[in-house]
Amino acid sequence: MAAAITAPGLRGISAGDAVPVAVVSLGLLVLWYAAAVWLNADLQIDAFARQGADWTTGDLIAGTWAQERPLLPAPHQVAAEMWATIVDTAITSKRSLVYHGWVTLSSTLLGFAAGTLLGIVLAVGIVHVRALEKSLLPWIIASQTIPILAIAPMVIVVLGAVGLKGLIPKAVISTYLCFFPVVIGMVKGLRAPDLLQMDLMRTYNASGAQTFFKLRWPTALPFLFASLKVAIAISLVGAIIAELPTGAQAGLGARLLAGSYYGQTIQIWSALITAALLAAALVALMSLIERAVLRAMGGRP
Amino acid sequence: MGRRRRPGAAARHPREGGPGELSLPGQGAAMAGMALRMTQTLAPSPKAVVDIEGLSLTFQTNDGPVYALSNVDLRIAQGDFVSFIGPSGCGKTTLLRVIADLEKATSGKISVNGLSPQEARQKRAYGYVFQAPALYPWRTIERNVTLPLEIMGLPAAERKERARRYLDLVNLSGFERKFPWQLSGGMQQRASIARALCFEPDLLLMDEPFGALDEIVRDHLNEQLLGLWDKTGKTVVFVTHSIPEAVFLSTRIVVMSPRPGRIIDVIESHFPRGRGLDIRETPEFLKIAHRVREGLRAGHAYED
Amino acid sequence: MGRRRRPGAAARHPREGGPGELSLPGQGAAMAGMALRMTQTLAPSPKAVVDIEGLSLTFQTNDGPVYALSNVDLRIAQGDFVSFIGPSGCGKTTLLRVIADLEKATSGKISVNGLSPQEARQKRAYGYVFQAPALYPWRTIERNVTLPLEIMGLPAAERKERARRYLDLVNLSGFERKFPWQLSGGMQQRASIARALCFEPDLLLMDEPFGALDEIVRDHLNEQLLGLWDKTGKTVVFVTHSIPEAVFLSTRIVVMSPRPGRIIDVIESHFPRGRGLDIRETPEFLKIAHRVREGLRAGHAYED
Amino acid sequence: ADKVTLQLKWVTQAQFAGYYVAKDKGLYEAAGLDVTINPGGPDIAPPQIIAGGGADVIIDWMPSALASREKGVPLVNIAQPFKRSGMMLTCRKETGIKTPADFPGKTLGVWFYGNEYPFLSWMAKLGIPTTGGPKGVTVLKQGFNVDPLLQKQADCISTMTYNEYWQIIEAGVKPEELIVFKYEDEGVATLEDGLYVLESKLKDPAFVDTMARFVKASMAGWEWARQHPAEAAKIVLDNDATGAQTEGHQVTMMEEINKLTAGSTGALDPADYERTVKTLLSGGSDPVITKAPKAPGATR
Amino acid sequence: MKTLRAAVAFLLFALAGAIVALFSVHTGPDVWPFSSGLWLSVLVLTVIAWQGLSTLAAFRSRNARHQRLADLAVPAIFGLWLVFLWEVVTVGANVPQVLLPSPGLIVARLFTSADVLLADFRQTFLQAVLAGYALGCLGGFLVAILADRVPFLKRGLLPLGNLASALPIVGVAPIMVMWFGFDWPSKAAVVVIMTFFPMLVNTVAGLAAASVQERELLDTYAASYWQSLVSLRLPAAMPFIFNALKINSTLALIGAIVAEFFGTPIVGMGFRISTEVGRMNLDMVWAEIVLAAVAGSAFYGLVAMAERRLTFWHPSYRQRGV
Ligand SMILES: Nc1ncnc2c1ncn2[C@@H]1O[C@H](COP(=O)(O)OP(=O)(O)OP(=O)(O)O)[C@@H](O)[C@H]1O
Ligand SMILES: Nc1ncnc2c1ncn2[C@@H]1O[C@H](COP(=O)(O)OP(=O)(O)OP(=O)(O)O)[C@@H](O)[C@H]1O
Ligand SMILES: Cc1ncc(C[n+]2csc(CCO)c2C)c(N)n1
Ligand SMILES: [Mg+2]
Ligand SMILES: [Mg+2]
Repeated sequence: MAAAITAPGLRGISAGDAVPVAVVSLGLLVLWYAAAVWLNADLQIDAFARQGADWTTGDLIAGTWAQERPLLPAPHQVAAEMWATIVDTAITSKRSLVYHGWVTLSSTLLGFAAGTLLGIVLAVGIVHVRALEKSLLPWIIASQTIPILAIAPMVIVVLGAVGLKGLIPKAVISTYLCFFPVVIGMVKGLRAPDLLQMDLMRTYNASGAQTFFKLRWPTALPFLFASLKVAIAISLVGAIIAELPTGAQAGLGARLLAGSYYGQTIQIWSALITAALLAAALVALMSLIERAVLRAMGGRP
Repeated sequence: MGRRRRPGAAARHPREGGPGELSLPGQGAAMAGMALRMTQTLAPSPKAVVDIEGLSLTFQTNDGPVYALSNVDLRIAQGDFVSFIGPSGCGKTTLLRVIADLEKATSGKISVNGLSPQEARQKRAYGYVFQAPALYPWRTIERNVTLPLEIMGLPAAERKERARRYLDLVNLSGFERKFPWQLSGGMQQRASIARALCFEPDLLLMDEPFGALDEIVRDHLNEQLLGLWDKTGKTVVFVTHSIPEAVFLSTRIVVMSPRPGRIIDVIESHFPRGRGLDIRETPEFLKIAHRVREGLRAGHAYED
Repeated sequence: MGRRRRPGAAARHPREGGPGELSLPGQGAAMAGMALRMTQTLAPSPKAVVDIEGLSLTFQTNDGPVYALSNVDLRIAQGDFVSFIGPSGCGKTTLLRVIADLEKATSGKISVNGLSPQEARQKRAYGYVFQAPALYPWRTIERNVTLPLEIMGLPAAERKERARRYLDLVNLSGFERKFPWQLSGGMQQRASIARALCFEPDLLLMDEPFGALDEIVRDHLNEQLLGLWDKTGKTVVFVTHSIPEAVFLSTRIVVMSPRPGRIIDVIESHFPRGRGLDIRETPEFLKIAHRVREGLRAGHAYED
Repeated sequence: ADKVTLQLKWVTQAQFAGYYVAKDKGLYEAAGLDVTINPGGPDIAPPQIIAGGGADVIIDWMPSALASREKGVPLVNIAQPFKRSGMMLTCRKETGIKTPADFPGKTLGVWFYGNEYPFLSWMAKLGIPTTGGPKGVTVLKQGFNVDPLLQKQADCISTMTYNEYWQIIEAGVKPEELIVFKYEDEGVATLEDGLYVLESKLKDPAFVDTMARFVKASMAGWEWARQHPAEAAKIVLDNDATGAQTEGHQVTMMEEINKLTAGSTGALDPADYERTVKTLLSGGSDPVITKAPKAPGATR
Repeated sequence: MKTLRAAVAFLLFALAGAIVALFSVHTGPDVWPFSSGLWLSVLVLTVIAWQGLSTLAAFRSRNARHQRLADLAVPAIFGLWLVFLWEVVTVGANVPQVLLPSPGLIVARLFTSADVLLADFRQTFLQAVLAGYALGCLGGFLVAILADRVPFLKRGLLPLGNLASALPIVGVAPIMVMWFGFDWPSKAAVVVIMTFFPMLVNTVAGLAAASVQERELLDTYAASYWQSLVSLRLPAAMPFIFNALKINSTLALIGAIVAEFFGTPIVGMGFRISTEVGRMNLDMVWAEIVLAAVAGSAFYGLVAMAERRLTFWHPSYRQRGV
C-alpha cells in the first residue's frame, strides 16, 4: 500500500529528460521522413507521369516531401503550417490555431472538471451505498458503450432546445466520456485500504465521512491520478468529437474536419499534432500536480 | 441474567485451575462464577467489562473451514489486567478481535460493558493496539498519533499536547515529523501504542504490543503501562508471548490451547498494585511463571 | 590487506570488552584483530564472511539527517553465530541491510565473502528474514516458500519437497494452501522463516525472526536453528531483543548503543555446539546474560 | 425584428452563398428579420434539428425531406432555390468505365446519411445490385473528401459539380483523365437544396408571413450572388468560422452554384417535383413515397 | 426473509401500477389523457419501486445462489424501470420518433432487423473491436514494459508516447482510412490508438505499485529483472492493468463506431447508425445502440470476472461488511 502512494505514473517532460526525448524524437523524425517517401511515392510517380517529366530518385524523394496533398506530409511541411497558423497568425483570426486550440481547451477543461467531480461523486456513492453499487454500476458501464458520436447530435439538439449553446453542450460530451475512468479508478482506489487500516477506523467508530477523508481518500489518490491522466486526454477527445455536430464552427475538431472535407492533409496533421501537444501538456500538468501531492503525503523517494 | 453455564468447556479441559470462567479472585470455580453472576444484578460491582459465554468462531476459507475459537467462556471485571498467552495461531488475536467487534462470533454470547460489542465499539469503549503497527504512510508520526483525537473531535492544541505526552511516554520524542517508513520496526510499534493510549480509553485491548522491543524498553513500557493501569483503573486485555511479562503485568493469565483455541487454564497473579520489576526474582513469581509454562507446554503436546 | 584500523571507535567507547573488531575467540583486541587479518591472507581459515570497517550510515530525511550507524567495525568468521542486540531504533536492521546490500553505507568498508555486498548478493550468498513477514498476498503459503526456489530455477518436484520439509520444520504443515491473510501473525512470520531456509544459503541474515512467537515454539525453533547451524556450518547473523535467546544461540553477542548505532560490547559465549535448552539454568549462562543486560542498560543510560 | 434560425445542410461554403449574402448585405434586416445561420456538418440531420426545435427553417434535399415526412416529421417545401441537380458520379478513365453498363464489378463511393436515395434509385433503374460481386457494384460509404478516388480505393466517387469535382482537379488530376455521369443526364435527377419548414407551424399566419419575407430576401441574396460571384465568395469566406476554406475554391464553387440556381424564382416547379417523386418511387425497396404531399408553399 | 418478502411486495405493486400506466398511455390520450394524473402516479410508482430495490439490495442470504440471484435482480429491475419510464414518457408525451423512439419500437426493430444487426455486429465488434483491443492493450503493455526495462526509453519515449496516444480519434480516423483502407483494419487501427494510452499509463503506474519490502525480498535472491517482473511486479500491477482493460473495453467500442463515420463498406454498427440517423430511422439507430451497449457491457463483465479471478487477493475483494 505504502508503495502505491509513491507510484510515479507518467512523468512530464522535465529538464533531465531533455536528452532522451531529443534522441528518441530524432529517431522518430527519420522514420517519419522515410514513411512519407514510402507512402507518397505512388502519387508522386503519377504526378510525374502526368507532367510527362523524367525523374530521378532524388526528384522523387524531394517530390514526396513537397506535395500539396500528400498521404503523409513531411514533418517540415507540418511544422511550417503550424508555425504559420500558430505564430504568424493573429490569435484573433479564425485561421489561428491558438484561437481554435483555446476554443477546444475551454470546453475540455470545463468538461474535465465536471467529469472528475461527477466521477468522484458516483464512486463515493457506489462505495458507500450498496443499492447504488448494484443498480448504478452496470448502467454506468452500459452508458459508456453507447457510441457518443451517435447521441452527440441528440444531446446538442436537446440542450439547444433548452437554450444551452456553445461551450456547455461540448463540455457535457467531454464530461460524459471522461467521468468513466474516474469512477472505475476511484471505486478501486476507495476500496484499496488494507483491512487492518480499515479495522483501525472501526475501533474508533469513525463515521463514514471520517473514514473517507482520513483513510479512503488518501489511499485512493494514486488511483485517482492514474485515472485523471487518462480522463483529461479523453476529455479532449470528447471536446473534439463534440465540435462536429455543433456545426463544426470553431475548435481543433472543426479544423480537423474541415481539413478532412478538402483533403488538406497538412492542415489535418497540424491540427492533430496541436491537439496531441495540448493533450500531452495537460497530462504532464496532471503528473506535476500528482508529484506535488504525493510528495506532500510523505511519498517515499 | 443468571444464565446456566454450558458444562462443555470444563469437562473437556480437566486441568487444574478454573476452566475459563473468571469472576472471583482466587481459583475461579464454576459455582463461584455463577454466584457472582447472580449477585451482579443486585450489586453491580465489580462490573463485568467483558463477558463471554460458549463463544466459537469458524473461518471459511478456500480449502475448508478453520476452527479458530471453540466454546470460550471468559469474564473480565473492571480493573482487571488479563493476559492471553498461547501457541502461535491459537486464536488470541481472533478473540481480541471479537471483543473489539472486528470479527463476529459464529456462535455464543458476548457483551462488552453490558452492551453488544458493536454498541460498545460505537461508544468508543476501547483502544486497540494491533499486532502490526498499521500506521498510515501518508501521515507523520505525530499525525498518526493524533488520528483518533481528530476523529473524536478534540481541539488542535489538546491534540498536540497529548501527542507530545504519549510520544514521550514511549520514548519517541523527536520523531514527530518523521513518516512511518523512516522508523525502525520497534519505533513503529511504539508509535501505534501511543496512538491507542492517547485518547485514554477505559478498556485497552493490546495485541503483542511489546513484541518488537528490546528488554530494556520493554521493561520501561511495562512499568509505564502498569503505572497507568494503577492510576486510572483501566481494564487491560493483553496478548503476549512472554511468560515473565504476562506474570509481571497481569492479575489473571489466560492460557489457550492450539487451534481450535480453547481456554485451558486461568492463573491468578496477586502481586501488589505498586509492584516493581524486582518481584521477578521472587519465588512466587517463578512459581506462577512455571505454571504458565507448564500450561503452554501441555497445549503444545495436545497438538501433536 | 593489512589495512590499519582507524582508532576512533575504540577511543570513543571506552567500555570493557573489545570495541567492535571481532576476530579471535576471546576478547577481541585491536592488535589481535590485526594479527589475524594478516595471517588470513596467508592461511585463509577461518574465512571472514563479513568484514566491516569504519562503517557509517546517515539517512537524509525531510527534517534533517538521521545518524543510524557510526563507525562500526565488525568481522564475522565462517561458522559464527552472531547476534545483534540493542535498543529499539539503534540501527540493528540497518546494519543487517547494509550487509545484505539493501542499504548503502555512507562511508567505511564492507565485504561479504571477500566480495562487495552487491556481488555477494548477486551470487545469492545469503538468506534474509525480514522483521515483517513480507509474504506476497497472491501466493499461497507453499508458493510463497518456494518463491526463491523458483527464482533459482529448481525443478518443481524438488521445490515441493523442500517446501514440505521446511514448512514442517516451522510447524506449518497443513497450511500450504492458505493465503497469507488467513494466517496469524506468528504463522506468517514462520512462513517467512521457512522461505529463507528452504534454499539453504550458507549465510543467514535474520531480523527478529522469532519476535512474534510464543516461548514454546520459540524454544523449538531455537533448537531447530541451532541444529541446522551445527550440522551445516552455516554462518548466522541474528537480530533479537531477547537476551536469553541471544546467549543461548550465539557464539558472539554484539551489543549496540542507541542512535547513532555503535558497537559497545562484544560478548563471547562458548557453550558446546550440541548444547541443550537446559544450559539456560547454568550459572555461566546467567553470568553472560547479566553482562548483556548491563551493556544494554548502559546504552540506554548513554542516550538520556 | 422577427427571429429566424436557418439550419444549413453542410458546412459554410458557397453552396449557401445566397443566405450569407442576404445576411451580410442587410437584406434580412431590411425585411424585418433577425436571421441566425447555423452551419451543418457530417453529423447534422437538419430534419432532426427542426423536429427538436433547433431551427425554424432548414435546407435539405427533397428525397431526404420526403423520407423524413414518412417518419413523422411533416416537412413542407417553402422554396426551391436550386433548379438543377449538381450530383454526379466521377470515375477515373483508366478503370475502363465508359457507360453505366460498365459499373458491375466496380467499387463506387457513395454519400449516405440520407443522400444515398438518388444513387440507389439510379442503380435500381439500371438493375444493378448494390451488394457487391461481379454482377453488382461494391459500395463504399465515402467520407467527406475525394481521397478514395485519388488513392484509387474506389473506381468512382460521388461528387458535386460545384465542390468535389473541383477538388479532384485541384489535386492535379486532369479533366481528361476523368469521366463523369451527371444524375440529370441519366434521368435520375432529384431536387437538391430547398427550404423546408414544419407543416404545423404554417397554421400560424404570422409565421407564414415571416417565412414569405425570409424567402424573398434569400432569393434576393441569390440574385446578388449571381451578379457578384467573387464578392459573394468573399462573404462566405468571412463567415467561415473554421478558417479552412480557400478563396480559389470558393470562387469556383460560387460560379458552379450560380449555374444551378439560375432561373429559380424560389417557387417549386410541380414538374420537377413530380420527376423527383417518380425517381424515388422507382427505387424498388427504397423509401416508398406513396403519396405526394401538398408541396409548394404559398410563399409569394 | 422478511426483507425479501417486503421487497417483493413493493416491486409487485410497482409492476402492477406500471402495467396499468403502460396500458393507459398506449390506448391513447382519450382513456387517460396525459394529464398530471398520469405523471403523478408514475412518480409515486417510481418511489415505491426504488423502495423495493433498496430493500432488495440490502437482502442477505447465506445461500450463495440466492444471493447471486438477488444481486443480479437489482440492476435488472433498475434498468427495466428506466425502460418503463422511457416508454411512458415517449408515448405519453408524444415525443417525435425522430428525436427519441420508444423502447417498444426499438425492441420490434431488434427482431425485424436481426440479420442486419448481426452482420453489423460481426463487422464492427468481432473484427475491428476485438482485433484492435487485443493489439492496443498488448502494445500499451509491451511499451510500458519496454520503457520500464530501458530507463532511457522511459524518459525519452513516454512523453512522446503520451503525445501519440493522446491523438484525438476523430482526426486519426480519416488518416487510418487513408492508410488501411475502408474495411475493418482501419477501424482496428483507431481502436489500437485509443486503447494504447490507458494501458500504458496504468501499467507504468502498476509496475511501481509493489512495496519496497516486497522488492527487497527479491533483491536478496538476486532475482533477475524478468524474474522480479513475473513474480512480483506484474502481480502487484494487476489491479492497475485490469483498470485499463476495463476502461478500454468500453473505449474500444466507441472508437470503432466513431471511426466508421469516416468511410466504411456498407456494413457495420457505426455505418448503420450514421446512415439511419440521416434516414430518420431512429428506431434502427437505437437498436444498434442497444446492441452496442449489451455487447460492451458483456465484454466489460467478462473482463471484470477475469479480474476477480486473478486479483482475488486485493483488499478491494476482501472487504468485510463495514
Ligand atoms: N528509510 C529511512 N529513512 C530515514 N530514517 C531511517 C530509515 N530507516 C531507518 N531509519 C532510522 O534509522 C534508525 C535505525 O533504524 P533501524 O531500523 O536500523 O533500527 P533497529 O535497531 O532495527 O530497531 P528495532 O529494534 O526497533 O527494529 C532509526 O532511528 C530510524 O528512525
Ligand atoms: N481471515 C482469516 N481467514 C481464515 N483463517 C483465519 C483468518 N484469520 C485468522 N485465521 C486463522 O485463525 C487461527 C487463529 O488466528 P489468530 O490470528 O487468532 O492467532 P493468534 O493466536 O493471534 O496467533 P499469533 O500469536 O501467531 O498472532 C489461525 O489458525 C489462522 O490461520
Ligand atoms: C455525412 C454526409 N455525407 C455526405 C453528405 C453529402 N453532401 C450533401 S451537400 C454536400 C456538400 C457538397 O459539397 C455534401 C458532401 C452529407 N450531407 N453528409
Ligand atoms: Mg495474533
Ligand atoms: Mg529493526
